[in-house]
Amino acid sequence: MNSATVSGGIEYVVASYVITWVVLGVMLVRIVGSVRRARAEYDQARTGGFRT
Amino acid sequence: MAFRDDMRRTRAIVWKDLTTERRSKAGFNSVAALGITILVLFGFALGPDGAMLKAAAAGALWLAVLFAGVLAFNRSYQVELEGGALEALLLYPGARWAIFAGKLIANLIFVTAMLVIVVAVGIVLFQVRIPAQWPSLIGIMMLGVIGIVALGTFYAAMSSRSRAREVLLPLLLYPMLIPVLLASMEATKAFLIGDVMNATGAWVQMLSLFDVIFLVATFLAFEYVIEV
Amino acid sequence: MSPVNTNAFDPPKAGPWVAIGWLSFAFFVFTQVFAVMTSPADAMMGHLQKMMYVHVPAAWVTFLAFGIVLVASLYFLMKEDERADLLAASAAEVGSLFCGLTLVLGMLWGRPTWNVWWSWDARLTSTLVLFLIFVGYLALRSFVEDPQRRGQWSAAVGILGAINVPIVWMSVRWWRTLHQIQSNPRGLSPEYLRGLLLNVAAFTLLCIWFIQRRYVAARYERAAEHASQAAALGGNDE
Amino acid sequence: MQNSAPPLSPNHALDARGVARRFGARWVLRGINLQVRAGEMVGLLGHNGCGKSTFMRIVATLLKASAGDCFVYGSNVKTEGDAVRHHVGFFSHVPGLYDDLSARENLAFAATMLGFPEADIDAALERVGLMHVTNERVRGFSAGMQRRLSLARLILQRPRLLLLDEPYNNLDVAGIALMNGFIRELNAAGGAAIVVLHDLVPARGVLDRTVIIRDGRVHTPSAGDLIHDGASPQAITAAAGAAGIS
Repeated sequence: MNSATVSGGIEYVVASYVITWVVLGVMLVRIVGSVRRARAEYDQARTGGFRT
Repeated sequence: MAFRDDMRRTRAIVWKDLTTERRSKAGFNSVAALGITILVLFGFALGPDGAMLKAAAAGALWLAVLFAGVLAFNRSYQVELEGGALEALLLYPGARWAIFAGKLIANLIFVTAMLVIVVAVGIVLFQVRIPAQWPSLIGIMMLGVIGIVALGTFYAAMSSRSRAREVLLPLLLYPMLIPVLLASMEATKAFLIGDVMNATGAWVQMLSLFDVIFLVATFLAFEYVIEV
Repeated sequence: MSPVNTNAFDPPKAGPWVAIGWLSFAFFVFTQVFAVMTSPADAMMGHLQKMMYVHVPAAWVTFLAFGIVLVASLYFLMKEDERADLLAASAAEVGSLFCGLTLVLGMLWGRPTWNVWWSWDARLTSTLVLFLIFVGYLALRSFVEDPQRRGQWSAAVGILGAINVPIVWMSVRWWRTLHQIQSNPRGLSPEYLRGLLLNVAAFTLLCIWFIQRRYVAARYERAAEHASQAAALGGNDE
Repeated sequence: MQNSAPPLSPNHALDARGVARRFGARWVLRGINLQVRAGEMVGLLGHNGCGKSTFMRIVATLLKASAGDCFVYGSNVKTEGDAVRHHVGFFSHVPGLYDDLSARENLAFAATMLGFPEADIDAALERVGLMHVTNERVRGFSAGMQRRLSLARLILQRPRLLLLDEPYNNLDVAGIALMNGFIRELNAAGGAAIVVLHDLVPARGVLDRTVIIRDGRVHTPSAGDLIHDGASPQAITAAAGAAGIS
């Protein structure tokens, strides 16, 4: 905290970007998947398909 | 006078809660014993060093009150759930806040009684010197208890009627209580080991402010929580 | 006379949301690359400054999401429109993920700067408390089946939680001030500000898009439940 | 869904329009339409899980309907709960008593909550035959005694709309007579009652009409399965069978 400059630490920068992108990517995949699933479920229910 | 009717209902609920609690003495005794046990455990965690114990006494006291109090909050609705008494309670006419006020006051008395025991034991165990301004300390403790009980009574209304009530109440309640606990601990600490920062007044003001905010919020929201 | 609100049973309306999703992601990639490429190494923090372009936007959208939970919860209690409850739940789910991300990024930033993974400063601590409130909110939802009860209870928890966040921040800051380890935030020079604002905009778009998709999924689930009921028991006089 | 028209008249004890309720994905009530006039005694029949109890809880303001409107003496159950609770007395499956209070204390608590004088408590206890245990804790009571104590609370309250959910459970012959006497008394005073039953026999001579609930709706009986009061148990069983109630 008192150090005048922080020279290194590039690995922390890389890590934070990697984590951010991975988290957002996983969110994207999961959310798109959940919309697809729910939509398919709805279509099936509407056409009278049996659902447990 | 609708307000007077509701006050009468509040008194009836307080009387009813305290009477049932008094008749099952095991309830209060075990909750108080748990509070003491937690203090003892804190003693072991902090070591036998007197100065260390004194420094941590305020925090340990409040956490013991909190952990034991959580049991009291769930118990307070447990009485209502046995035999469907809550159903009958909700069927009586009158404002919903009267029910909350009744439960809150009963819990307040219950937790205060427990606090007296826990503090008495804590003073001995943690080698605390009773400060000269002890009446103010009692005031601070009451402010802290009001905050804890208001939120505890509110969240227990939900958790006690859901699955997994043992986990849910602490999970919902503890994060909400952080400001109240922080202010209570710091103010108590300032009294017990000396007010180095001269900040007690500010903590007490904050604590009062939190109490007012949370009391207003819980009173307003209780209707939505107890109905349905 | 409360008009009956059964809107939540209809399937959600279609919109250009797939296109908006692609655009949001493209914009996000652009702003990230742009900000990293254009910002010079900071005099004091070196390259660590670049973490600002993920950390600050993530923190911002966390609070945005919780703001949506607050507004949707209030709306639900006033109007009893189940769609508001579903929106609040979607915002809470997305918000909790961004909140977790913010915490991890905060720790990654704290380690090289302060040499500790965690410092009990007001922002970090209140973000952690916010995360715990999110977790409690979502746990409550998963433990209550009845939608009416779940809606009212989680709305109450959401509103009180939202009230609590500034209070936590205030009390932790005051607590830290007493212990004299508060770091002084510096003003931000304009060369960084542009990249930051662009990234905040991109994160906001992404967050809203995520919440919207999650909400659409929840609406489809509702509509599916309703449709399967109608199919199984032969018509419903809704 | 019907438009939410104004209530028929404040004299209608109950006016339910399209009352529906779901639990999770399951619609337990799918639109109940039921009007009960003041002074009318209505029985509700239906097999287990058909939504009778759910409907009663909605009328008693203990549950919120997912859809539809319901009025008790002109007050909306959803938005004017307090007014409705002044009229409604609910006798449910659960006794709703405090185990650690005595019989008298339970009634005293109820009287305070209801805003009625405690002076009537002794009369109510006398009437349900619990005078010998007034100061004993409810914890030691049998199920039947607890039912009688719950009935004493209703006697204190004298509601204008009585909701009885399987009231004869755990009651002996004397208890059933007591219950029927109380229902008739309220009826004579102009009150209405809705009684959920799985067996019509104990309620003979009490009900004006019987409504069958099936699949969460009021089942309109055809001429063949009309149940009229005073029918023989065999006829009732046959009619119930025809209506799909086992």
